[in-house]
Amino acid sequence: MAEAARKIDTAAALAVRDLQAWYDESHILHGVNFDVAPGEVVTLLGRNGAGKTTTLRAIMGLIAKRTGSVQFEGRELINLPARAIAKAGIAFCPEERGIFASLSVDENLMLPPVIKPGGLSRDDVLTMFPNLRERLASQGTKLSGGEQQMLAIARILRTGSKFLLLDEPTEGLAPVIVQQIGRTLASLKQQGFTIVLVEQNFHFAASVADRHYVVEQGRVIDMIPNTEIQNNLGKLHAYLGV
Amino acid sequence: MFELLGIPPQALFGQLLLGLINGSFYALLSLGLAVIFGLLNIINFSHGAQYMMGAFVAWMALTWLGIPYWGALIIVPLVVGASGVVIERLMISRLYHLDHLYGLLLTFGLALVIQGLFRNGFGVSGLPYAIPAQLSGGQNLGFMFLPNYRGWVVLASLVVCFGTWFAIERTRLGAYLRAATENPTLVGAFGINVPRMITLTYGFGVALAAFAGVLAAPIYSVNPNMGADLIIVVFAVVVIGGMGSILGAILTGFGLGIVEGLTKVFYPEASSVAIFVIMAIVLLVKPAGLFGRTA
Amino acid sequence: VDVKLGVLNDRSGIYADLSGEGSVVAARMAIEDFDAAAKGINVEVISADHQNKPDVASTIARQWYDEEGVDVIVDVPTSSAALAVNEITREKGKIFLNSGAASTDLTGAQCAPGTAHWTYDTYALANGTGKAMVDNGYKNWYFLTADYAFGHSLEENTTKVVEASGGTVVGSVRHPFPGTDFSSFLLQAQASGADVIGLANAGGDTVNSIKQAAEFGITQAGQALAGLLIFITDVHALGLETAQGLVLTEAFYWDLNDDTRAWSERFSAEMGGSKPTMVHAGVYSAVTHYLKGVEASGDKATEGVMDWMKSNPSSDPVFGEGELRADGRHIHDMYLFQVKSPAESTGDWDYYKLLATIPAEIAFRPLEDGGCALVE
Amino acid sequence: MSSPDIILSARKLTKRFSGFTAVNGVDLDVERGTIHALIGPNGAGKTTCFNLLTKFLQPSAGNISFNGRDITGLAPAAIARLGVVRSFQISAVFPRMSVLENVRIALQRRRGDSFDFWRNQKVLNAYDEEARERVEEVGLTEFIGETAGELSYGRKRALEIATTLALEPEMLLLDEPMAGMAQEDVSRISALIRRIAAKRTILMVEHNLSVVADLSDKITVLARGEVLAEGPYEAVSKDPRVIEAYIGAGHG
Amino acid sequence: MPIGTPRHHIAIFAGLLVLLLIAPFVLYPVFIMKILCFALFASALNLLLGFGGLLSFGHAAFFGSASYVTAHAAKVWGLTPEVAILLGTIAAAFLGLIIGALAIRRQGIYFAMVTLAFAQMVFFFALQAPFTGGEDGIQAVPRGSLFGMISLANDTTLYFVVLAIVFGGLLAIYRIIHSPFGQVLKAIRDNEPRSISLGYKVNRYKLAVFVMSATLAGLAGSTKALVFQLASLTDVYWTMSGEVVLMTLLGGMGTIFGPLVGAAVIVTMQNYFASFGAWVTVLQGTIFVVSVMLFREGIIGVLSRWIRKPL
Ligand SMILES: Nc1ncnc2c1ncn2[C@@H]1O[C@H](COP(=O)(O)OP(=O)(O)OP(=O)(O)O)[C@@H](O)[C@H]1O
Ligand SMILES: Nc1ncnc2c1ncn2[C@@H]1O[C@H](COP(=O)(O)OP(=O)(O)OP(=O)(O)O)[C@@H](O)[C@H]1O
Ligand SMILES: [Mg+2]
Ligand SMILES: [Mg+2]
Repeated sequence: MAEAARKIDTAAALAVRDLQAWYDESHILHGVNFDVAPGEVVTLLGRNGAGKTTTLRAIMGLIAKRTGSVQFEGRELINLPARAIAKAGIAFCPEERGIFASLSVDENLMLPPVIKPGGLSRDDVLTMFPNLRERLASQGTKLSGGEQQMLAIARILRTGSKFLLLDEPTEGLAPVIVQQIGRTLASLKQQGFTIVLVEQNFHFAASVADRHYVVEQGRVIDMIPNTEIQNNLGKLHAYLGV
Repeated sequence: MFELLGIPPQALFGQLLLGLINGSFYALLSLGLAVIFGLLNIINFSHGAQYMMGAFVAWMALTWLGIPYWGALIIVPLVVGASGVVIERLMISRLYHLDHLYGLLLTFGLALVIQGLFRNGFGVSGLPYAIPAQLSGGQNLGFMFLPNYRGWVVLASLVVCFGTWFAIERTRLGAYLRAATENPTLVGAFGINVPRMITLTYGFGVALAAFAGVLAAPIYSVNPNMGADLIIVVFAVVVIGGMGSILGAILTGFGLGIVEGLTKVFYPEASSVAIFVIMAIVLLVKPAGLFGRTA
Repeated sequence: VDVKLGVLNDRSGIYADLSGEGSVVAARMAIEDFDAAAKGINVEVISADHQNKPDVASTIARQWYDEEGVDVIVDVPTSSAALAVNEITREKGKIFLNSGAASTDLTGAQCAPGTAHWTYDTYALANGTGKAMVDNGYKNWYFLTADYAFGHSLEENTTKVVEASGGTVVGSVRHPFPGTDFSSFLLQAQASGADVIGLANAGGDTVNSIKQAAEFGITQAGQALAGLLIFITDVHALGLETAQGLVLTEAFYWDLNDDTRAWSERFSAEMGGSKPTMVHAGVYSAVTHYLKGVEASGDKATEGVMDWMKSNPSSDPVFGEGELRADGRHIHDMYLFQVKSPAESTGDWDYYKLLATIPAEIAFRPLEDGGCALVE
Repeated sequence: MSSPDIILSARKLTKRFSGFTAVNGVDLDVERGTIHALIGPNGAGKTTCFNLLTKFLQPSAGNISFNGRDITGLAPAAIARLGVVRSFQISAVFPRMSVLENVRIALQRRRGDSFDFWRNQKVLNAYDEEARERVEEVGLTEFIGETAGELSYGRKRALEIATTLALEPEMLLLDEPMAGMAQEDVSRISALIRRIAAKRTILMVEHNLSVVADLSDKITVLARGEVLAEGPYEAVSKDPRVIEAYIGAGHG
Repeated sequence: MPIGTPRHHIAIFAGLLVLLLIAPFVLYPVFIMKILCFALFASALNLLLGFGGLLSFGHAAFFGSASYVTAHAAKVWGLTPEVAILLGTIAAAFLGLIIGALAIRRQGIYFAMVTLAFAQMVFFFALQAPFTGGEDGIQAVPRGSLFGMISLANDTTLYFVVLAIVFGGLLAIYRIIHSPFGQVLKAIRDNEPRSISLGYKVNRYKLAVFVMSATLAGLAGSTKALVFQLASLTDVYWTMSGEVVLMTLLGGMGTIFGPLVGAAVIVTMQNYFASFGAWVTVLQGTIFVVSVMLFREGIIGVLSRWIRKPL
């Protein structure tokens, strides 16, 4: 019993094997492989159209046609519907933010149901993003672009899910806020959250992540630990043009 | 005694009250339509047919099973609502990713089928359904004779409307529903069983139509065309109120009942166009309807 | 002789019960009873739904005459559809035996050589009910009128009759067509203090008006209701509780005499228990007379058959003796009925008591008043 | 000293949404032939300013002039015709048209309004050559026949810029042109913007400070709907208020 | 890839023309004329719906009012058929201009509802106005003689006139769709704010296409009035608006030939089911349901996907 528990403990929080995905006829992911250890922050880096978003969506069960294996805490997710994956404890913040126009800011914030205890409270979240507090009653999509991004992140922190998939969370945010999100991610990491981050802002990525996976044409082609980033700048330049 | 435009005030009172009673039906029907239309983005053309089914099932329950009016008021919405659930599961659920028009086309077809079947089964002259004994008779209000049953219709409709409004606007369920209208995939990714929720909502909207049908059975002719005549007007009510606005549908339903009642007195020929004139004006002045949220 | 007969009527709308399949059955019964086959007349019957739309009716009629070789079209309720078929029939030189429609235009301004209008019309209804009611002391009238040409003409016809018989019309209100709720109009009618509320509407509108009049206690308060176009199927739908006391005019009632009872018995057997309406009876009567005409003239040429039909009296078990006038109007006795109370009724479909018989000569519009060009 | 040549200017520009003032008495002068950046924290009112300048929103108060002409009363399409063209913060392409068609629809604007419904659309082939060039400029040649809706996010942005440029506007308003763009594209689009700025005036909103530093001649910092600071990057970026409200301590 | 008229479109139009030239000698001409009129009507709606992205739920107003005007002109004023048709079409265009100017200010489903509202008003006008003959309609409209010379009483003669009108209308629609104007429409349907920001006066385009669609719907209605010698309330009733939307959807909206097929299927269905009595509506409804479930893109839409070519 104890041994089994330890085995799961040591296993990756998320193990993605040979993940393939299609939009209608077009084959986008051609076998993505990567692992995320519990409590780790990893990024997916890559050019536009490399398939980063698609990878997150496929993990989350949002792409109808997908094959391969996605193991989350030892459990296979590949054939589950999105809602079951959410209930398993993965929270997703989409690239296009997905703020609901027919809901107020507050309703947007309170929308995702709490999956597990231990999430942030409404007050915690509002302290983290003071902009939102002033605008709680307005219609969700009346927020500025950056405010919408904050709201999108804020609402999934409430759910108690400890595993976050964030698709370009700093896009369109002012530098102060980006820094604040950086601190938030660091503190989440401290609290034991595991995070997969898709980022274009390489500096930001380097400041928060433990490891970086490089995605190209629907495959993971390299992994660079954050500690070795200085030694690999040449490679990164070739991959990303940084 | 003073008169208003040639109508004694007491008669006017009576007419206002009648308008309110008719408004109850508009409100109930447009509420069901607004729930389905506003929350699920389905233009439910079979709403009228489902209202008609409500009346017919009540008749069948009474005639074949001996279930009285009061039982029917509970059972019929459940039965017809269940048929709605089946329709949603088997057919409508496959159309969500398409343009709204397809939902309209499907429900239009369903309405034809349902009406046709009832016509074949029961003819078109209509069937009698008596007012329940407890509610027969009426009150002499001085300015008019108010049948007890009509009073009950207003009451029942107010209660149901308010309950629905509360459930949708003031609870989380409502927020889920509204969010699911916009982006069901994302709501699903939050761990909510969107398909089931949508199915039940459709069933509920249909049950509201059926409830209105049971209420209508004793006073309007129970016949297969009873819904078809009403559906366009009810659409107009929903549009004037603002699509997706529950409160809008309710208030506009009652309000237009009254306005229509007044036109019936002052310019009866125009009473059925009045709603459309109002609709055109409202839409030109307030595009999202009286209570609608602007997108 | 091969004759093709097309029954064109409403099979899915508001007139489906009073015409519909029953008219096909009635036509078949007429052919059977006439023993057409034995007399060398092969009759084929086809039928279609005109959905109460003139354009559908005219399309089908055209196609029947042009393509299907139909010789005679029967029934056609709904005045607008009937007028459309009337025009096509005139153009194609065929025969049209109308039973279901009410418009007096068929034998008036629009009369056509091949058209016979068999059962009733707005004049006969207005005349029967209007005159009889006034004679019985119901002098002050208020009309609840469906706001379209048919309702207007019904109101107008009845007004003439009422005034000619010494009554007065104290007011009228026009309701949208079709309507659902009539309570507002009924209260206006009540407030007028009239003796009679004349229902110048049809079908579901009439049924709803009567139902709601009962609900609002209009009849209990002493006003009478007069249905100007109401069929036994409507009474059946209303139930006697609601419809009792209503006065109306019809050309036929199944329980009039032994002949009608026997014929209706056979009809019911084929129609799952429903009794025939006057429209069904009219189809039977018209087809019977038509077949006699074909037999007599030895072929189906329109002119010959129509001549024979117009110059020989008709006789059958449903309408008894009758006559087809030069303008195409078939005249026969009409009857004024009152709907029984539930206590008076002894069984299913026992709905009417006879108040008066209106003799054929005075039941219909005089020949010279119609303005039909065929009348010289 | 000759007074600077102002192409677009706004005076006391104000926008109130029910009970909330998003833009409050903003004065803005954009000098011809420069790249002018509008920066500020999220919700400062930058996009709202853009919407006001292009009349996608009706100002509550204030006026706008372009080339010395008051344009406060004009409709959005009319402003675009004058040569002031904007891009959108949330990417705006014609999703069911191909990349080429997207660009061509902008080029077609030069024919004036195309109400010529009787003419064969073949006349539009005349624009293909130029459309290709525009697509090439933003590096989308590979995707030229693809349906725009299926492009990845970053490529949609690139396409949008190509479309905007195709109008050859006198002045461009770019709302976060680099948002969501991969690093290599950022450099390419920066270069592109610099190139086109030679002949035009650009007003742009951008959160990528290195881009702003690199490109802009002048910066206006908005905060809470008001102008907080104005000047060249070096000056603005040292302003303590700007650092506090926008840049943050951790940067640089 | 330069744009031009695809070969297969030319081939289909040519094939269609040949078929239609032979058709009256094989099939009942009046029946084909009905299909032709509705094909034009549905194509006119499709121009607005499929290519302008605007769902009008009140197109019966144009179809019907044109048909009344033509019927009245031919019967009461005794005008020749071409003048009567012209007048009807102009009336529809004019009505389209008025309704369109008000309706295009609103979008999506609201647009649909405004058009429905105006159409209901036209309907009530038709029900009440003295010249329309109420629910009897205008009957026995003379077909007259074309230019006062060629009598149209003969179905076959009339057929070729109708064919010319309808085919001309269809070609006009084809050209509108494939014109520079059509390209702008496509862009507006795809992303309206973006079109505005490119400097297009979106509302003028919408109004223009609305009026064109109304005009062509009117042309269909006028022609129909002559063919059936009848203008009736059915033509202006909302179910007519619904029916034509159904035709378009069933055939495939946004396709070129879909509305033709949709019209043919539905008109044929109505014709053949007329003898099924009370089961007509059930059958019709079932067919709609089945086709929505199985051919969502419409008959031609599915076909076009199979052969991977726009149809
Ligand atoms: N809905 C869709 N249908 C078809 N193809 C799509 C769709 N969405 C994305 N694609 C294609 O899938 C590929 C991967 O897209 P994806 O969005 O995953 O890229 P990404 O790495 O997230 O890029 P970006 O940095 O631009 O967001 C791209 O080539 C894109 O064109
Ligand atoms: N239509 C509207 N109704 C109400 N409030 C609005 C509306 N549009 C914008 N706002 C509010 O006005 C403020 C300014 O918004 P704006 O979009 O201009 O910000 P921004 O500076 O572009 O921010 P970001 O950098 O995040 O895009 C925000 O607080 C926003 O919530
Ligand atoms: Mg992405
Ligand atoms: Mg912004």
